[in-house]
Amino acid sequence: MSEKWKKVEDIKTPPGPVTFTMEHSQNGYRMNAICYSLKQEENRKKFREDYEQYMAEFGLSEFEKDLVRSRDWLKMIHYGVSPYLIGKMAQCFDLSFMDWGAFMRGEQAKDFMERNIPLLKNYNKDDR
Amino acid sequence: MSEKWKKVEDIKTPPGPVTFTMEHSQNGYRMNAICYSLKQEENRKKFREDYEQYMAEFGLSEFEKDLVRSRDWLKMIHYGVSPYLIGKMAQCFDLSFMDWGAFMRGEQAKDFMERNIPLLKNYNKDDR
Amino acid sequence: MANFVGGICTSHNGALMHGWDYQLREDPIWTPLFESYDPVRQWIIDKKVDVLFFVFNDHVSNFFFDCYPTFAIGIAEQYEHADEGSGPRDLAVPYGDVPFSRYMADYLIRDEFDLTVCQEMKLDHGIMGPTPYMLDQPWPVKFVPFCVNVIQHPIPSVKRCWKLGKSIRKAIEAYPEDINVAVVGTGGLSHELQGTNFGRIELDWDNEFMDKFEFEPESMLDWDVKEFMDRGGSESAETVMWFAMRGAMSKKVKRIHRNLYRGMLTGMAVLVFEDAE
Amino acid sequence: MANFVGGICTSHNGALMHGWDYQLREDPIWTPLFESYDPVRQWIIDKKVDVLFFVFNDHVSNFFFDCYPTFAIGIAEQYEHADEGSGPRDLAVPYGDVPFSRYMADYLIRDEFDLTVCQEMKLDHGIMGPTPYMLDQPWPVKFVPFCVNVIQHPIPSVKRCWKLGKSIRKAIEAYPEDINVAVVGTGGLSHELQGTNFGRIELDWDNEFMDKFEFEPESMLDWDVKEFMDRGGSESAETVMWFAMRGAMSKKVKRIHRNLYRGMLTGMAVLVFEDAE
Ligand SMILES: [Fe+3]
Ligand SMILES: [Fe+3]
Repeated sequence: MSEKWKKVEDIKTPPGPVTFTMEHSQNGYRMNAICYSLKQEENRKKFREDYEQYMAEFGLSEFEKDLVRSRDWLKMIHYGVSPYLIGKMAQCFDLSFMDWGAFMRGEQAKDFMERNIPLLKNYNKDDR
Repeated sequence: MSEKWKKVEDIKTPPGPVTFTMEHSQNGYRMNAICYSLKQEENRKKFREDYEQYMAEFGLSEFEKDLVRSRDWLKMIHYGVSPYLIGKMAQCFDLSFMDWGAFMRGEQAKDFMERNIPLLKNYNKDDR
Repeated sequence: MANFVGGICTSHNGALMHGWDYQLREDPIWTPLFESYDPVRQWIIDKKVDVLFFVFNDHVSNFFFDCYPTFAIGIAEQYEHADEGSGPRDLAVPYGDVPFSRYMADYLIRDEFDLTVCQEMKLDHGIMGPTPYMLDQPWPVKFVPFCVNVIQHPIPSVKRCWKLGKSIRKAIEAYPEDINVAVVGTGGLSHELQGTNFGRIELDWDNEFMDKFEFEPESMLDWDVKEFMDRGGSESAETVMWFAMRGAMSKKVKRIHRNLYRGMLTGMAVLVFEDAE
Repeated sequence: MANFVGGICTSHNGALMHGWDYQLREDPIWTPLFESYDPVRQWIIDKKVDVLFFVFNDHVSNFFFDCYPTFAIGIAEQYEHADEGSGPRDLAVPYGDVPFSRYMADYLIRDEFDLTVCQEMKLDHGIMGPTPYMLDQPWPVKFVPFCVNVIQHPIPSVKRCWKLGKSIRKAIEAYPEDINVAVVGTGGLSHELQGTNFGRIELDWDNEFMDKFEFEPESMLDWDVKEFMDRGGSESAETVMWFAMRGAMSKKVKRIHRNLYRGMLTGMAVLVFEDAE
């Protein structure tokens, strides 16, 4: 998979859902690993302070570093990063789950939420 | 299980085989963990240099420390230490697999081996 | 002998963590969600439940892809709370029932389920999302966490989880101690987190699914997981875990409670069933 | 389509590591043991084997009891050698066949085997004991390691491993690439390492077992693991792994090779079968 892409721009992002398979998992392994390391507060602190340094210490490839630098969460999903792990990294960039999710839709979290908040309610047959 | 035993001497060692069950595994968990840590050379080095210090850093209970100090490998087996993990610790006391194994039989490795070496050969129907 | 008292299914998600940790019950948007769990809490009290057997999934909080189990059971004395980004949550310690969980692991392995047996497991919102809504603290029950891979495909099929449920039921009823056990399936319902349709929710399907799940679960046993993902979004694959609960129950069930709430990213449902037969 | 060429069973133990690492072929005590693997090496060459699918067990070298899988498959590009006390051994790097191992994991999970999927796995003497005897280096084949818990009881039953073998066989024959695959079961035969009978060996049972294993394996499918442990010592529980190999084969087999050697602590056997039907 990774060989298909020389540059982050090469990662295709067709519309629709992505199913995270073993193949994705293997392709995105090191990216997933760096995100997974952020489940520890001390690592989050280091990452927040200097993520370039953190990536270098983690031994990411230039391609992978560019993928982080790009903050292109949609490409990361297509590359093979698990959404739960993306969440851990996005948080260290002060982005909420909604922020990076709305990014994949091509919109701002604020707009997505404003549209959805009025819909938050029970939705049983009797409630309608 | 552990509550049955206040002192190492209390561990019963009836003759015959021991089957390592989940219950053994949970009972011997911390003992197994300290042995497992010895799969790394740096830890083996530390253990060899000062195993009292190593046990203290590992946070073993006094009972568990006594169990290590006792070098009573048969009691360890009955307590819930895996034979494969015992091997890793015994090695750090310069004891071979045969040494701690023969100990369980109540004999010296040398005697066990001398008795067995002449038997080492093919044992097919035609070979007899 | 142990007594199987019934089953619970519930969604789990980050919103449930948020709503609890910020104590949003009085916020009118959150009130119906909190209230939807009140009958569950009461039922657990009424039934004098001793142990909840949770069929849930981890969100790469405890397990990593170096070694990712399809089915993993916890047999520990107590569990830690996972750090999902803001430190471990301020919730009561979940205690296990060691002899019972060991017994369940033993029974299920002998019944040809290839379990990974865990003496340590950190629990994330897959269990701890909904639990504070349906249980007071300190927790009045013991926990058995049974973790299912629903993240790295292929995941276990609906039918495999259904069979698991049947085996769980048999196991509970053969347990020699006099305890009350309920089975909880977590996850779902509709949601999609990966790709351009992030935030997709399918509430009509969620209601239809809950009807089928109650009255004719067997009609879905041969469905590929993809069928659920097509209908309810990529992450509704989690629904397979509900089938472990349903498989543990009788063909006909008595519905004690059911609610569907439209969350920001998830169709959030909660169900309580007892055997009808 | 992939071609199933046959099966190998072999003991694994520390002695095999020792004999290889000290290059003891010329030592008259060791010569028959080394020679017993020569026909295996030749068979692997003759059959142009591309991949060996190893059903083996880890000896707490890679997995620990915090999280102990019943069945774990490796899908990695390459594997490291475990450090079993004297540093990693000086052996060639074992490479995996990534697409094939991924395919096998996928197939087996869909066929209701609840695998733990591993992207990293350190291999110990459970595989690397016998391999240098039966393969030249650098290894002329790719490795798929399939790890079975035979250490922390309950372990999977004979029947479960037999069914696993059947599924492995179906999977291999449905694989779209033109590769030659053999299945290897490791472990056994008689030995006992825990307790006062350390060193117990039962050679007559080992020969009887190999007869039954060849001609009437199904007569043992309902045996409890304990039956093997009673007959062959506590660690002969490992024999369940042989049944994955046997289950992958036809009812009648053609025996290519068979040998039993009396080791210091283990009845050490090696077998090669092809389908007879
Ligand atoms: Fe989830
Ligand atoms: Fe072994």
